[in-house]
Amino acid sequence: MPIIEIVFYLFSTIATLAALGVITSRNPVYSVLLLVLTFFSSACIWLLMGAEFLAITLVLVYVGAVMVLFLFVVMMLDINLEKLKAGFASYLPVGILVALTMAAQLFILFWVRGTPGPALADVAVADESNTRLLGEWLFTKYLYPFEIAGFILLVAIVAAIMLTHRRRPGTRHQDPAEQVRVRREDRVRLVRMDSEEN
Amino acid sequence: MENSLLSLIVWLPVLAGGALLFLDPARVGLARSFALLTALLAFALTLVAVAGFDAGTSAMQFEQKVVWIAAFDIHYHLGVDGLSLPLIALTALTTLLVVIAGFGIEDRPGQYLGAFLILSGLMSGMFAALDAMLFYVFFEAMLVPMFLIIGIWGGPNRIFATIKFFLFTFFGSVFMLVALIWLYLESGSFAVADLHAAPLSLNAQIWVFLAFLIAFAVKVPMWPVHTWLPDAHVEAPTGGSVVLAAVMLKIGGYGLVRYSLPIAPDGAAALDWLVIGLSLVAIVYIGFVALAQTDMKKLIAYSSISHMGFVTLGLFLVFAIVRNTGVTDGAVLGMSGAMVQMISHGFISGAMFLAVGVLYDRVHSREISAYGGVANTMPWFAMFAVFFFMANSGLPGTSGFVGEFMVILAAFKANVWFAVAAAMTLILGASYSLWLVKRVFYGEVANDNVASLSDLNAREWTVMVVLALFTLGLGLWPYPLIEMMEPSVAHLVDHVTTSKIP
Amino acid sequence: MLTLSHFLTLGAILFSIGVAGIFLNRKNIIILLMSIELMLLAVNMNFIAFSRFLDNMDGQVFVFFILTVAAAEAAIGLAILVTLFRNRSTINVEDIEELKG
Amino acid sequence: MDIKTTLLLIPLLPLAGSAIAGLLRHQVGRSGAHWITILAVAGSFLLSASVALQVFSGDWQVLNYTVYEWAVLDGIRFQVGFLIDSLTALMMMVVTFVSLMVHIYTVGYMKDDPGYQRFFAYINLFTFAMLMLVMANNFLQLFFGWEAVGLVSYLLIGFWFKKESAVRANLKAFLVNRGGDFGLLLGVAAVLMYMGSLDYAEVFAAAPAVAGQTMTVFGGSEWSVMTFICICLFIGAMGKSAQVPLHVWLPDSMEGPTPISALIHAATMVTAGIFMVARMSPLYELSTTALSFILIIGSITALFMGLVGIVQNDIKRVVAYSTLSQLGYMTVALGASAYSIAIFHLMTHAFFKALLFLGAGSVIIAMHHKQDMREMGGLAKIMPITAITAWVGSLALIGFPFTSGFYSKDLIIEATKLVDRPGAGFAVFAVYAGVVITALYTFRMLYLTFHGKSRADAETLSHAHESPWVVTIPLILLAIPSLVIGYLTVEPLLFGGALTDAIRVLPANDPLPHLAEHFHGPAAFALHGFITPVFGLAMLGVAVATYIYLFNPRLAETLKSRFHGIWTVLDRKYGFDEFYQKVVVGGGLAIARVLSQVGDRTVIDNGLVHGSARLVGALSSRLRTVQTGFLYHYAFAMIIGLVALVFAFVLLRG
Amino acid sequence: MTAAELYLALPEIFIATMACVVLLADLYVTEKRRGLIHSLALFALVFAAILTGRDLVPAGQTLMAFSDTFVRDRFGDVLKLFAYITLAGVFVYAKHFLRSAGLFKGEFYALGLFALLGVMIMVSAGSMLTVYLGLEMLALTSYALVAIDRESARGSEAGMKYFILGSLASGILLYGISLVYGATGTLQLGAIADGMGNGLGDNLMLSFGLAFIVVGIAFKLGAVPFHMWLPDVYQGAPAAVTLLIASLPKLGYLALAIRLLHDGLGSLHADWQAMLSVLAALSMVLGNVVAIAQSNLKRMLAYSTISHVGFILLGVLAGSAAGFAAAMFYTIVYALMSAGAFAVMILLSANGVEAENLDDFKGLSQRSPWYALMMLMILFSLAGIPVFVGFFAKWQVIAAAIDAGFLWLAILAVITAVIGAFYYLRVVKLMYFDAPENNAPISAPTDFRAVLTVNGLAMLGLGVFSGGLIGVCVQAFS
Repeated sequence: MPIIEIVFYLFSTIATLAALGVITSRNPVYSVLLLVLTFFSSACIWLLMGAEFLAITLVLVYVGAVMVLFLFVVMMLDINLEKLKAGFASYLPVGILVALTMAAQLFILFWVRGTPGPALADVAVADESNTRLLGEWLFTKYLYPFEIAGFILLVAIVAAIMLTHRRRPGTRHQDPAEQVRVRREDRVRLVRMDSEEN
Repeated sequence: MENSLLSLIVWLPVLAGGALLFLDPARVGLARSFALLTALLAFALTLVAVAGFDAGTSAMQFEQKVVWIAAFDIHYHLGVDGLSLPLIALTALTTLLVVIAGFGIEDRPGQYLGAFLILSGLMSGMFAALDAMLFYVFFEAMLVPMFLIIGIWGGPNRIFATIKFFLFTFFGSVFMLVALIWLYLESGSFAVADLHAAPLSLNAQIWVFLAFLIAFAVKVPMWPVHTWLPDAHVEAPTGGSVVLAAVMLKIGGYGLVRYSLPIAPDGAAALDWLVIGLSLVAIVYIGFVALAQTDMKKLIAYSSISHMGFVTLGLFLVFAIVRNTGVTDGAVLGMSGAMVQMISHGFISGAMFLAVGVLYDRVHSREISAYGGVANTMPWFAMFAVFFFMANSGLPGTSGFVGEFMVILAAFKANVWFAVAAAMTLILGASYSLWLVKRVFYGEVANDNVASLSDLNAREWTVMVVLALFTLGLGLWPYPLIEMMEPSVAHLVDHVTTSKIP
Repeated sequence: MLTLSHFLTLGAILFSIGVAGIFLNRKNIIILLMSIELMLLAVNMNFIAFSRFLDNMDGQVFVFFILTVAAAEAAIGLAILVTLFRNRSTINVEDIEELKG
Repeated sequence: MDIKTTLLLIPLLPLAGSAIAGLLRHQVGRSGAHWITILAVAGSFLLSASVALQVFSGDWQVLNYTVYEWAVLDGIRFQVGFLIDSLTALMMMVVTFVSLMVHIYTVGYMKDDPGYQRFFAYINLFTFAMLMLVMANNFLQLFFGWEAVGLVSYLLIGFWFKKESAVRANLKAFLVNRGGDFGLLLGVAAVLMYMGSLDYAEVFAAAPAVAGQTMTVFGGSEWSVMTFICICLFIGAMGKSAQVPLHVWLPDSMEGPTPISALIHAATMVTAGIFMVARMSPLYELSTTALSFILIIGSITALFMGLVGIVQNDIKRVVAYSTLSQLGYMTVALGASAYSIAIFHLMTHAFFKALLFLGAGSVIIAMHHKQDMREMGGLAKIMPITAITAWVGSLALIGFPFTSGFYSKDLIIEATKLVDRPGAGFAVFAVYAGVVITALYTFRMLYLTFHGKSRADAETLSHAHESPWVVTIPLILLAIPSLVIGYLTVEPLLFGGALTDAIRVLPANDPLPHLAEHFHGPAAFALHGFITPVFGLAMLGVAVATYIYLFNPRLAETLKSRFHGIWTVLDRKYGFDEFYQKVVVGGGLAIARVLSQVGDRTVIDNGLVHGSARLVGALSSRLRTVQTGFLYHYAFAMIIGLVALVFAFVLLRG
Repeated sequence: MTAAELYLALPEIFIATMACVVLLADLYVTEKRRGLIHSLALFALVFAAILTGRDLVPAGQTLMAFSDTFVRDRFGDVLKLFAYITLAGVFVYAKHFLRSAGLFKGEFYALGLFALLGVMIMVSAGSMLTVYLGLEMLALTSYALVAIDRESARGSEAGMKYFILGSLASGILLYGISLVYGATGTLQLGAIADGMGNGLGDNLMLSFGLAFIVVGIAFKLGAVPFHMWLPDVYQGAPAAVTLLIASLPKLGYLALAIRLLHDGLGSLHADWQAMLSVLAALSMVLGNVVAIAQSNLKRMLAYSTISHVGFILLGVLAGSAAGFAAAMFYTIVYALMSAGAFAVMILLSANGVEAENLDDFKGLSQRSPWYALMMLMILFSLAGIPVFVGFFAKWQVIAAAIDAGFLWLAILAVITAVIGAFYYLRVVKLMYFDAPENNAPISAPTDFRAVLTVNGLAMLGLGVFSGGLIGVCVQAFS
């Protein structure tokens, strides 16, 4: 079996198990870490497919930023674990059945009714830096979506701040509106002092 | 084809009524005189139409046609023939009387009268509409004012009654909507004339006919979809009952004449046994049911159902007659009888409900047992009441006789037993009508309420006299009315007896 | 040898696990958020696989955007989670059922 | 003034009178009311008289014309029109004359009644309606008059609407009559269908053609159309003319004021049925079946109703039952194709029966509206005129030779003997037996009322006195024709063929020729009458009555107890009333309640209508519980949806 | 990229800019002078309307830009115009409520405008990528808005539910998109339709993708069985937000459906027609039936929304120009109707306490006859009683369904309409036949009253003169 396949099976097994762990583990901290593992192994598989840039992004952006954010929240909301009942839904069997059905349907699509498709090796790829291509496309063909994405991030920022940013009484903070509107009288008080005779 | 007379008849009351809704509640006097003026004007306009009507033709007259929804080539298309004009006149007359009778209302009188004016306008529009979609719009829209009238000014159990009324009739009509749309997709037009002309397979006709039948049977109402009527009548204010009985029920009959029969003649021919059967059930079964009522309004309501049985019977005799005798002789007789019956029932049932209203205003009870010996304290009222109940039991010389007589004569041509069953009404009608008269008006003064009754006031006199004159007039000389209808009826008979199956 | 279907299958499995995570899980909501991330990951897997086998960049571009949006989504999701926790002082899925019927 | 105006005025005068007296009752006042109405009737009487003179003068062309067209459609002409021939003229005379008498009589009889004007308005209206009926030249108008007289009769029986018995009686009368009209209407419908017109002339013309036709009525059975028509029409006549079994309303109708008993329930309205059948003679002649049916019904009525008369104590009821029995005689005559004799008896009966009723009324006035004969007796001394006129009437009633009743009744009996159609034998027996019975109850009434010693209490007796002239004059004026009218008119009317322009009889059926053979002038006929068995039977009846009720009153009681069974049957009037009350009315109401409660309320309304509503409601509250509020349920639903979609629409199709 | 392309996207660009302007301006105004923000937002909408309306794309023409990721056609322009109108109304209605509820923040307006932007992007999306981004922009703003009241437990619960389920849905949608991409090898809707681009997958993969996409759309619209988020979110969100998410997004989601299903996967019409027919049936039945049992107006309207979605789907599944026109007409009308209904609810809610219980409507006709009448017309319009505009919407979609051969669906539709009429009538009953419980005077700023009046009268006006709007919609697809 060629090395490439061993790599694929290895990482996909890890990814799968880790994913299962994510949704089953009692402790959210573990979940986060397992999720990181999933991402990492998927990134490796992406590398197999020559999507270096995205693989890197996945690790950097996700593992580096998003997951940290998750962890941060998990820590911030000091959830007392014992309160979280570790049970799955009582209809667990049915649920699993449904999930499996869905998987089965897709399996039918990919293997039974559909063709496995060409082998990875046989499909030629333009020997051009995947990163460079991506960059080009983003700023030409997909400029408009790119701008939109920007706004989406803006929305996210606004929303996040609006939802979480509370003014606790007593905390010091600037109010730009006030600073702008400030007038001389508010700040400086002129006190006439009579010069002392003598 | 621009003649705005009909538009005037339709929209004048609607707009005036709309204005009344927002009149300052304090200005009761103004509201009344304004409403009365409008009603008079509307009635006068219908008289103009009647005067200008050419009774020699079955063609539509006073037509007006304006594009309404271009995308589906739906037109605002009005026009009348011998079938619709009398009903429009009836509508205007009834409204006038209801307005006069409505002067007694204390609670929000302006809005009360306004609602009735709007209602009358919508009903006239429904009768005059020559575009199926326009018809349907009016057909449905008039539920709204009636819903409010019963709900706001009705009796103790009004809410149940009015919601039942609304949903029941709405339920019936939606199937008609589906049928209409289907017909539009088939024939590419909503114009009534085109629908009449459109050829349809027998199967299609049967389904279309059934769809229409549900809608109109509920309105008529035919057994067994009649149970909304007693409730609605009992709870409705007097004016509501009057309009309901005098005009709204006619809409069902009119619909059968204008839509069911001509659009699906072969379907009708295939299913006439159903309609005739239900009509006879209505006449006999409901006649018995009326006998058992203890509530005056309920009794009259059931009597209305039973009398409307003659309408549906008369309309559908044509096929049976052709089957039995091979010729259409008698079909026109039956159909005209049905039409006359509609008009006549308008007068009589209206009058009877007004009569009950007269008592209800004084004693606030509709129970027969609450009365007795009313004739002692209200001799004149008793006279009118006995007259109208006699008319209701089909006394010759009153309008109540004309339609039933014609229909029974025609029924005999179709089948002896139809006639026998229909003639049962001679006995049943007289039984429940006169038994009520006996219990309410005759005998010793039953209680203090009755003892303290005061006879009709001027307003009530007016209403009663007018209705009595119309009832008597139509009974003694129906010729003008029949003359007005005959060309249209004859044309309809020809139309329905020629197959539309391609 | 590795074919397209292998990668798609992996995607499918991850996707199913993500979905299952959402409707099987009765513990805290953060795990639901992670399940969503799993689903998106699966989708990305698909896109990259297709893009690779089609030799067509569109898929990868799409993935790029998905990553972006997913980040934004996560931010907002966590923000809502925080407010929820402040109001309810719980993020137990089973306790969040005031609105029903 | 030309004839048509005259004819138009004849009915319209009373109508106008009634309108004025009724609607302007306060303006015209009591005297105004009776003057207006009496003048109106007098007017139409005189006019009818003039018309009658012309008609019977000999050279008279039957006048048949349309007054106005009621409606024309579908090739049928519905009209209001007059057919003036001997029959009509005769009826007009009778109606207006009796009506006039009754009007005058009423002035006295109703003197103290609060509803004075109303009463005059009613009887005037009645005169109008009756005239419209007899003058009709088509079935529509016939039906109109038919129901209109019914209406007035309803109003008049219930005139004292405070009396429970009165309002019961008038409802009963109207409904029973409606039962008859039910048949009449079907008959009319059949006429229209098979003869294509409602106009008498056209119908009679078309009749022979139809005679052969048959129609299917009950399932397969074939009926002769003519029989169907005739029997349907006769059912109507049974209602109006109170033939068994539709007779039950007539005795009760005595609840009304006496004048109308005389006018409506003796002289005129009740004879409408007889008139109608006579009018339709061209049709009836074509159906032997119908004629025997009529014959049998008539004889039953004549015999059994007379029997009931014997046991009645209410003076008016006795007269009422005698009316029933006399109507039976007329019907028998009709059944024997002796239409003209029937009409003849109708006329004579109108006079003497009106006389008897008014006489009874006069007695009732004297007795302060007590009507029980057991509390009377010996009144002859107090009120001679009434007594004498009553005697006259009674003699006429039992058919004492030379009286008007003799001619008509004797001829009916003779005619019946000539008949040879099913039921004839029984008819003959009935009419003979009837004679005895008639004599019996008539004289019983006379004796109990006017002779023997008085059984009334002193108080009543002290006030009892002869009635005022407004009462007695009509009595006298009616007594005269009761005596002589038969003698005068029998020859011209029957054997002179005065009625032949109206009444058509198949030569084969016609009894008159045979009768004519034995008829040699009224006097001879009367003298011969003394030696007929009929006379003997009558005298037998008289003798029995005289023995029991004049000389040996106690015997009545002993007989009553001896034949208690029979007596009860008679007293209960063969249980017809119970039958109607329990079976028809009770049954009807029972059906009504069941249909109303079970059929309408429970099954249709609660079951179907509200049931479906409840169903939706239940469904609604069931379904909303699916919305548990749990995230994972929501998600689960979505995934199931997804899987289902894929399965149903992708895998199964693809 | 040329100036012409930018010019085509001018309205989007302008709205985006204004959203930012609002954000910034909000920093520099005091609590009292927040009104400025409101006016600013309204101005943005008006001006955007001018920009779009000034050069409407001629009917039947389609303009592409940004290498076909952006489409502009008459259908889109009309939808955008009505989106402006709806949002303007929403802002006016919302202000009154936000003030009294103490939620009167600039963010509301900013996010509102961003939501609009999302709608606009979706409406004129030429590629599955733009569709997705527009969708997410709209979705994320909606999540945030639902939870805007930070102190409200219900608000954040609703937000959380909406977020989780929404993300699940967009995950499913994305998976579908990925399959379609794989099958066709392109993201361009036009290209997919033309079958250009040499894909890997067969038709089966395409229809798999379709199923996933349909689920995504169904969720966004709120069709059964993907509707369950809807009642909870409507109820949990503050009235102003419910008002917003009940009206504006529907326009976008209609576009989403038409763009993806028709512009993109038109070739699979038969497949998605069958799927939608089932969803439509379920939605109409369940929505109308369950609404009867509701005592909370917001929930009732939520279920009524579900049923209306069923009706809209009737038009969509027809797949014909007439069908889309009907669906469009219905959606526009529905947006106006629901906006009006929630507006009356806001009108009744005194100082921040939402009048979300049906009983709060008791005796409204006595308390304020005029607004009772407006609500009456809105309700009858929702119930689909002629001559109110709702009826014309209903019969058009029914006609489309029948034309497409779905007679059974049409009959089911009208029957459910009757069932539905019941709960609307119940509100009318409360307003007109019952006595008022509290007689607190009903006060609202003039602009609010004016807009509500227009909104209510529109139910009648658009009905009586329905020819115009119907014409517009039909033209949009000619």
